[in-house]
Parts: sequence; structure tokens; C-alpha cells
Amino acid sequence: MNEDGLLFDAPVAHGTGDEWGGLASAPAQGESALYLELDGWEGPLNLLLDLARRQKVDLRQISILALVDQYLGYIQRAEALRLELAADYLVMAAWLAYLKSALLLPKEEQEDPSPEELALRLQLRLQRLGAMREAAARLMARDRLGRDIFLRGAPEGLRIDRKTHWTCDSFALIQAYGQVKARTAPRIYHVMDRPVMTLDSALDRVSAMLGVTLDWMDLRDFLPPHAEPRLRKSALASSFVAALELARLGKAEIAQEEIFGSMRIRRIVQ
Amino acid sequence: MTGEAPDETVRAVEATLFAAEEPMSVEALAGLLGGLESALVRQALDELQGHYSRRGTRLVERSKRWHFETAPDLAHLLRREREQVRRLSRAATEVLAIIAYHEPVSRAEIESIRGVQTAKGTLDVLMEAGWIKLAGRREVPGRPVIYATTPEFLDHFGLSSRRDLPGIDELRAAGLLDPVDEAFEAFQGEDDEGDEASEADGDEEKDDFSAEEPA
Amino acid sequence: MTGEAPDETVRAVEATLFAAEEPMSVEALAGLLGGLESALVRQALDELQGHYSRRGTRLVERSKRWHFETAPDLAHLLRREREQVRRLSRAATEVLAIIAYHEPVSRAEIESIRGVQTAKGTLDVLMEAGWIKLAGRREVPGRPVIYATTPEFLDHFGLSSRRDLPGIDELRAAGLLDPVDEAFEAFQGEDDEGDEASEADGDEEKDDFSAEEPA
Repeated sequence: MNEDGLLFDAPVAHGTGDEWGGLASAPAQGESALYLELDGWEGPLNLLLDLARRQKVDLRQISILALVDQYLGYIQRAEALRLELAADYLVMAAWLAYLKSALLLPKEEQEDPSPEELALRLQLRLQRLGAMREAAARLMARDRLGRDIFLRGAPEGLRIDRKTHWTCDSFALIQAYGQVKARTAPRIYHVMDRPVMTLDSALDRVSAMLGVTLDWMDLRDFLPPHAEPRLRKSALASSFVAALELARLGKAEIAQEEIFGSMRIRRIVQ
Repeated sequence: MTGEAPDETVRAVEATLFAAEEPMSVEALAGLLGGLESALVRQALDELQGHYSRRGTRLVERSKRWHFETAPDLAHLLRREREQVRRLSRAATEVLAIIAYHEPVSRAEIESIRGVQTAKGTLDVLMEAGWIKLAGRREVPGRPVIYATTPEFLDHFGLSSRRDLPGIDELRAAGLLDPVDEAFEAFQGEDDEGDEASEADGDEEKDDFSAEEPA
Repeated sequence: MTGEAPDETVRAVEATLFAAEEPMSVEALAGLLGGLESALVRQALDELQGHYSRRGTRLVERSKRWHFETAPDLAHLLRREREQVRRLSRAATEVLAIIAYHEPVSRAEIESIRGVQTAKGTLDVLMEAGWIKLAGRREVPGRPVIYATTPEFLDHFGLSSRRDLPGIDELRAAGLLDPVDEAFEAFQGEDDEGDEASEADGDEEKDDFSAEEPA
């Protein structure tokens, strides 16, 4: 629904809003004037309100029946002129026609809600809209900033400049440099020389010892007897790999009774 | 001819408000003036307001913030050069008045008073002018957005607070700021006292807004 | 208290100059005020100037144009400087140290020494502190800007020259070249990432150094 009231192809631009002339304050100038004022009318209530204002009576005393008549008459004329009517106007017209007929009917045949009730509600609404339109007019007529009253044209402005006073001490400075250096200095890694038994020497050793007997021998018997623990560990690993290698070559067989149990090796005689 | 010299606090407040680009509260002034006591600032403002009351500019308080502006009776001299004030459509002026006198209100409530739908553009224009703002949501089904006026609105129309709105007391006294339903119930009550039926059927409409009293 | 009310011309001139966006000549004022006689305007200006001579604002004439401005002795109210003391962030301290030890250096060189990227804000802070300055450009492809320390830097750190900075051997002897632990390095990484933001938003810096006891 178009609010700006181009409900009718009004020949006048919709620009008089601010002046608060409009229909309400315009003197009634007969039929011809009516159409020029259309643009000020925005909706059903406004139209009714304007019609009511024309009667120059207090809204509380206005005859709703007369008002309804005028509204319907107005809508009819507008239709006769083949102006396009917006839905709101027609809805209101239909509702008012119903209200009118109800008001004309004898009391006994009234339904609920009574037409008096409906009329009262309509009146209350019109009063409230009227009050607001008047309030708007009074508001707009006040001395307004930028039109009637002015602020300082070129204020200097208030400004707070934040100035930061930085501090740092020389220890922090030097320490920071030290840490940069420490962090980025090239690193040299020293790898400790550890006693190990290489795979080659383990192979030699295990083959030589297997050659001595045909019996099963425990893997641990192949280790150098008095080696320090770290060399012993290395020797165990190397000897195990050597045993696997000999088994692969078909020179020895390996047996182990249980998981983590002792591992025995025996020469295969070819 | 120069009158007695104002004291330093008065001069400082005067200079600050002259230079400020926006209205300032007592607290802001006190803070800016090096944590001055609010009471002193207030006193200075009083003195300044008195001093300027008969001059070409005056000191005014709007929604608790102070600023200098030209005297209203000089409007005819100053008006001609600028016409930068926003021209509002009739619809917008009505909507603005409804918001100001009823705030906070939802769009549905505005529409129920005007009897016509409100184009989105109308509220936008008022928001853009800085005169209304969103003021949260009404805690009813649908949680509609509600609108209220801003301090700039008061500034623009020269109102110290919403209590200064023209005729607001009379309108309230006449019940014209109450929703139709409430007014209707009131009438019914007068007509036939203790009519429970009218209360019972309750006739609840969506425009049953809880007419917030302006602060 | 309010003094005698000024006459209408005085009030009009007062309001007009107050609302004017730029200084106005006597003629412009006279024209604006409905073709007033220049002599009357001049008289009004004289009276206003006298009136305002001891107030927080004054009326001044510059090259035949008049305007109001804040009294010079109150100018400090309008441009306040709020000084806050802040400790240099760890990142900035490192950059400063690198510049001090290696100057002149480009940003790329600083980064290669630090092993991390350096936010632009970090150099800005050091410039703002007045401790480093642009020292021309390095004559290599891209001609990068190079930085060096300033005399203020030496002053602040109590150095008579850059040669007073301890050398690498001395740093090592002081234990300052011992590798930092990994936890610290992790922290360091975070610090560098957050660097720009924390410096820009002006939040208080966490004092990175306090986390570490000097060895």
C-alpha cells in the first residue's frame, strides 16, 4: 500500500507536506477544490478526519452518520472519475457502509457489537489521530535547530591527543639483544662416541661361535662377557639381527618357547 | 561596560562549550576540566545561562546536555541564508509525533493510530535524520521492534526533555495518548458500571499497547 | 548579574557571528542584517569586543574579518594532551636493540637477525618514542629504508655513545647469550603475532620482561 498517497492521479506534486497546509486547514472551496487536495490524504482515517474537520465541529460531537455519508459520497465521486482507489479506501468504505446500515436499522435488530460501539471506536480513533496531527503541526512549528536557531558555525572542537611516553631501560635493551642472539645463533650438535657392536662384527662373532657346536645356544651366550651395559645392549641388538640374517641364509635356526622367553640358536648342518 | 569578570571556572566552561562540537553533559565538562566537582560546573552553567539569557546567543540544556545556540527571537535575521533543515513529508511528521508522544512504540502501534500502513521509507527518513532510533523489542508475540526519539530530536526541536513536548500534559489528561481499546473500556465503564461482560470478552487487539508513560 | 541587556543590533551581530561558518567583514554583516549602516555594525562589534574581552571566548578581527574564538589563555582546554607512560613491548625492545647494535639496518635485515617478522607498528612505536629515525636508503635493489638510533636514544639509555653498548663477549660473560628455554620461545612467538594489534589499540602492554628474572 502506497503511503505517500498517490492513491489518485493527483495533478499536484506531493510537496506541501512540510507546510502543513493540506486539507485540514484549507478553506472548503467547493467541489473543484476537493481534487486538488487529494494528495494530502493518505488513508482512510486521515480522509475521515479531514472530512470531520470540514464540519468545523468537535470530533466528540460529530455525527458519524453524516461523516460516513460524506466518505462514501467522496469515494463514489472518485470512482466516477475513474481514479484508481487503493484497497484501504475500499475496505474502509465497505466497513462504513455496513456501519451506516447498522446505524439506520431499528435497535432491536442489532447484532453484537452494536453499531454505537463501532461508531464510538471510530470516533476515538479519529480523536487520537487528530491529536497527533495537531501535535505534529505544533512540533514542526517550533523554532528548529538549523532553521530558526543555530549552533556555533565553526566550533574549534575539543580534542584529546593521547601522547605516549615510552620507557625502557638499558638492561632490558641489552638483555633483549642477548636473547635475539641466543635464539638465532647457529647451533652445533655434539654426538657422543658410544661403544657399539656393528652388525658385521656381530655376524662374524655369531657365525664363529655357532661353528663350535651343534647344540642349541642362548642368544645371550654370544655377548661379550664383561662388556659395559651400553655395549652389551648394542651387542644384543646386533647379535639378534645377525641371528636373523643367518636364519634367512639357511645357516641357522632360531627357537623361542614363549613371548619374551630366551631365544636359542642352533647351526644347521648342510 | 564589560561587567565584572567571570571567575575562572565560568570562563573555562564557557570556552569549552563554545568550542565543543557537540552538547556536553555536566560530567563530561567536569572531566574535561580536570576532574572539577560537578556542583561547581553546575553553578558555572547557571551563571552562564543567566548571563546569556538576554544576549544574542543563549545556553540551553537538552536531555541533560548543554550547548550554546542563537536566540530564537533572532530567527528572522538568521534564517534567510540557510534552508538546510529537512523537509519532512506529512506522513513523516505524523509518524514522528506519534513516536515522540507515545514512545516507545512499534510500527503496528503507529499504524493503528494512523489507520494506514507506514512505508518503510518513512521510518528510515526519521532514522537518517537522527531523530528516532530502535529502542529494542516489545516482549509480546512476534517481538516487534520498537522506536523512540533521540537526544538529537530534542535538540532539533528545542525541547529540554520529552515533558516539554507541546501539549503532552493536556493530551495525557484527556486520555488521548491511551490506546483506543483502553479509552473504549473506560467509556463502557462509565456507561454501565461493573459490566463484567465487556471486561471479560476483553476484545484484545494487537494495538493494545501498554501506553508507556513518558519519563 | 546578567548586566544590562545589549541592544538589538548588538544581539544580532553576536548571533550572526556565532552561527557563521567563517569570519565575516563589517560589510557582510551589514548586508546580512538587512542593509544596516556599517557604522552601527562597527559600533556593535566594538561593544561586543569589550564585553567578551574578559570572558572565555573573545571577538577578534583578523584581516578585517571578525570571528569568535576561545580565549588564548584557555586554549589548553581544547587541545589536551594526556600523557601515559608505557613500557616498550618485548618485540619493540628487540628491534630497538638490533638497530642499536647494527645500525643502520633495513627492516629486512632486522627480521633476518630476529628470525621473526616485524610488524610495521613496532618501528612506528620506536619512531614515536623518538629513539630511531630514518637514515636514508640502502643502495641495493629495492632501495630499502634504513634505520638508525637518535641522540634521544643515547640520552634515554644513559649512553654516551653506541660504543658503550656491551659487546658480544661481555653479553656471553653476563650469561645473556644462554639459550632461552622452550617455554619462553613459545611465548615469544605469540608475542610477535599479537604485536601489531596490541601496539595499535594502545592497550597496556604486558610487561614481558617481568616474566623473566635476570640470570
